Amino acid sequence: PKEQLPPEKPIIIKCRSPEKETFTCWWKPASAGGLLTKHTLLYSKEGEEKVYECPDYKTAGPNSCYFDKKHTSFWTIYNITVRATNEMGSNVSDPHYVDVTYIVQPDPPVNITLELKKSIKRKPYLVLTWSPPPQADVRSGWLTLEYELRLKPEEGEEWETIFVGQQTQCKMFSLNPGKKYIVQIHCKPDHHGLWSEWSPEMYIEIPTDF
Amino acid sequence: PKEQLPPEKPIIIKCRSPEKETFTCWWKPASAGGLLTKHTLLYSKEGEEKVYECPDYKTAGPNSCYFDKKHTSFWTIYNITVRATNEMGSNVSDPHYVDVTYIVQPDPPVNITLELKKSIKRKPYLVLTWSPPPQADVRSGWLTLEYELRLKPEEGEEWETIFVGQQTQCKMFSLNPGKKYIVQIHCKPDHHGLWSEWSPEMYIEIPTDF
Amino acid sequence: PICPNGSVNCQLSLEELFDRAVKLSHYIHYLSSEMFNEFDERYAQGRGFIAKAVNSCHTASLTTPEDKEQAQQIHHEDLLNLILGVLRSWNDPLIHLASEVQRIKEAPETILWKAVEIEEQNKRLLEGMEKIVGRVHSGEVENEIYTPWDGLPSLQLADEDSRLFAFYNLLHCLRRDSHKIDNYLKVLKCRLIHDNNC
Repeated sequence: PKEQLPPEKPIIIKCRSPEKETFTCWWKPASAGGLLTKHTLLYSKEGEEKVYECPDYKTAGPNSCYFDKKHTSFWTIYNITVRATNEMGSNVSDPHYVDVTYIVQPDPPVNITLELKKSIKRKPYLVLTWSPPPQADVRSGWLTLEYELRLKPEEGEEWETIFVGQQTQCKMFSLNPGKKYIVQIHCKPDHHGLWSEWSPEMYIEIPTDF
Repeated sequence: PKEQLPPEKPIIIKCRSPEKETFTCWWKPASAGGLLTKHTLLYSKEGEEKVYECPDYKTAGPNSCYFDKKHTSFWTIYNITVRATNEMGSNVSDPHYVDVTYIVQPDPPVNITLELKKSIKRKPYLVLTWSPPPQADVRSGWLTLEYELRLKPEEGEEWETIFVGQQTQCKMFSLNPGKKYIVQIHCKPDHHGLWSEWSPEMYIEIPTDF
Repeated sequence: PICPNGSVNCQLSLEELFDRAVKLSHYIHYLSSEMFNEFDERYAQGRGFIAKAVNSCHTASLTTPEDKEQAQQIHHEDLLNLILGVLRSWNDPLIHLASEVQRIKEAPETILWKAVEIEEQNKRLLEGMEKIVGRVHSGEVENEIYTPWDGLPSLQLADEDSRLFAFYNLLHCLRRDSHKIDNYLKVLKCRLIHDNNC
């Protein structure tokens, strides 16, 4: 029969917070040689000896731990480990240090709209507007977002990225009339944190008389 | 001869603080039917019965009262009235309730400079920088200022305003090459107070190869 | 990366703690100010509440700095303790405000949501301030400064005018005290972290 071994070392993949109020960690289960293996997430907070167990293994799906508001503090660094145990023994992951402020990854911006602006004195130009992701928008002032958009001709290879800071609109002058473009936007908390996923691709066609 | 009457009711026009350390109130003198009329500003402070007289009628010019640092308290409601007196009698203005926290109107920002930044990876962009008004002590943290800039093409009508928060610089990307723009900046205390006047108009020309 | 050399003195710096405290105090005051303005516009116009709301905050007995000089001269440990005292003194009233405000006739959702959000964030800021004081305090933590609040009955008065004034006064005091906390934290941050060169 196959040799029965204690589980290998589990790996903590990442931890993310969508709105600086809660956060979730995911791990890659340890391969366990066919034996039933149980995973336990344990954590301690900086300057404290006490060790706590994951408050909620369910909400965020398999191999995950969800920390709700009550269990989320952004005044401390979490030292997180995952232990895999089967009948032959157990193995603990490397510690994963988490500072909630640094793992904020908002959802993408929404309500992207495009408007062609014609004005007497000036060349016509395009104005792209969008809204912050709903969860972040509710906390305006608490979560300040920055935006970056990218566009490229439909059949083009190279994206052109434009950083627009905290504005939720962007004027575009130098686009080729009659051409089709793909536009996407993503956002990030102003100081620390990670870029959201890109918004779904949006197709825009520049009128020939542009 | 013209009928001699007691003065009408004087009116307190406004009170302002330029740097959240002192403040000044101005009043519209009561019309006094040609008789010599004396104005007296009286005030009491929240939590005190005592009534005080204006500490300085001179520094801020006619029909004004200047409260220096020693006479200026924050988070305290001043109850201010102005009494007009002539030989026929006197009249008192309506009470003017003031908390100096909410009447801070700074001077405009200064030292506005513009720099064209070329970078390998990104499109060239413009960086506008400025300094807080000299009178405002932002270094100690007692006063925190927020800035907003506006710009428009030289012959354009419509200003575009950009709120930049507490930063004293702004990166501008989507500008029209070869175009001349007018830029102005103003500032306001964070949370409460009034926007300063706009800084003098500054002209910038975007290089054609921008 | 966070904690490059493992858990050896792996903790948030005082600067990081102050950055977060200031961002939070700024947000709490922004909400308190918005809530006061919304209530004032909707329920207090023409009732002359401002004249009555004089010297009636339950935290008035805490002697807090009233100008720049006082704020700069006070020792940072005393100012931190004062901030803690004001925050603690608001724990109780904020719990009741969040529940009582639901009973105001046609209270708009925006006021209701802010009352709950402020209560939560105030607790969070208190947690952070206790951490900062723990870091900064040299000696024994002094006796806890705290002023009790006995305003619940006035929020439940039958007479509408009196009840609305009680809410007005509480929101006026919350706006004032949250602004003090935000201002003092910005002064302390500039003093302790940036050597008065913000």
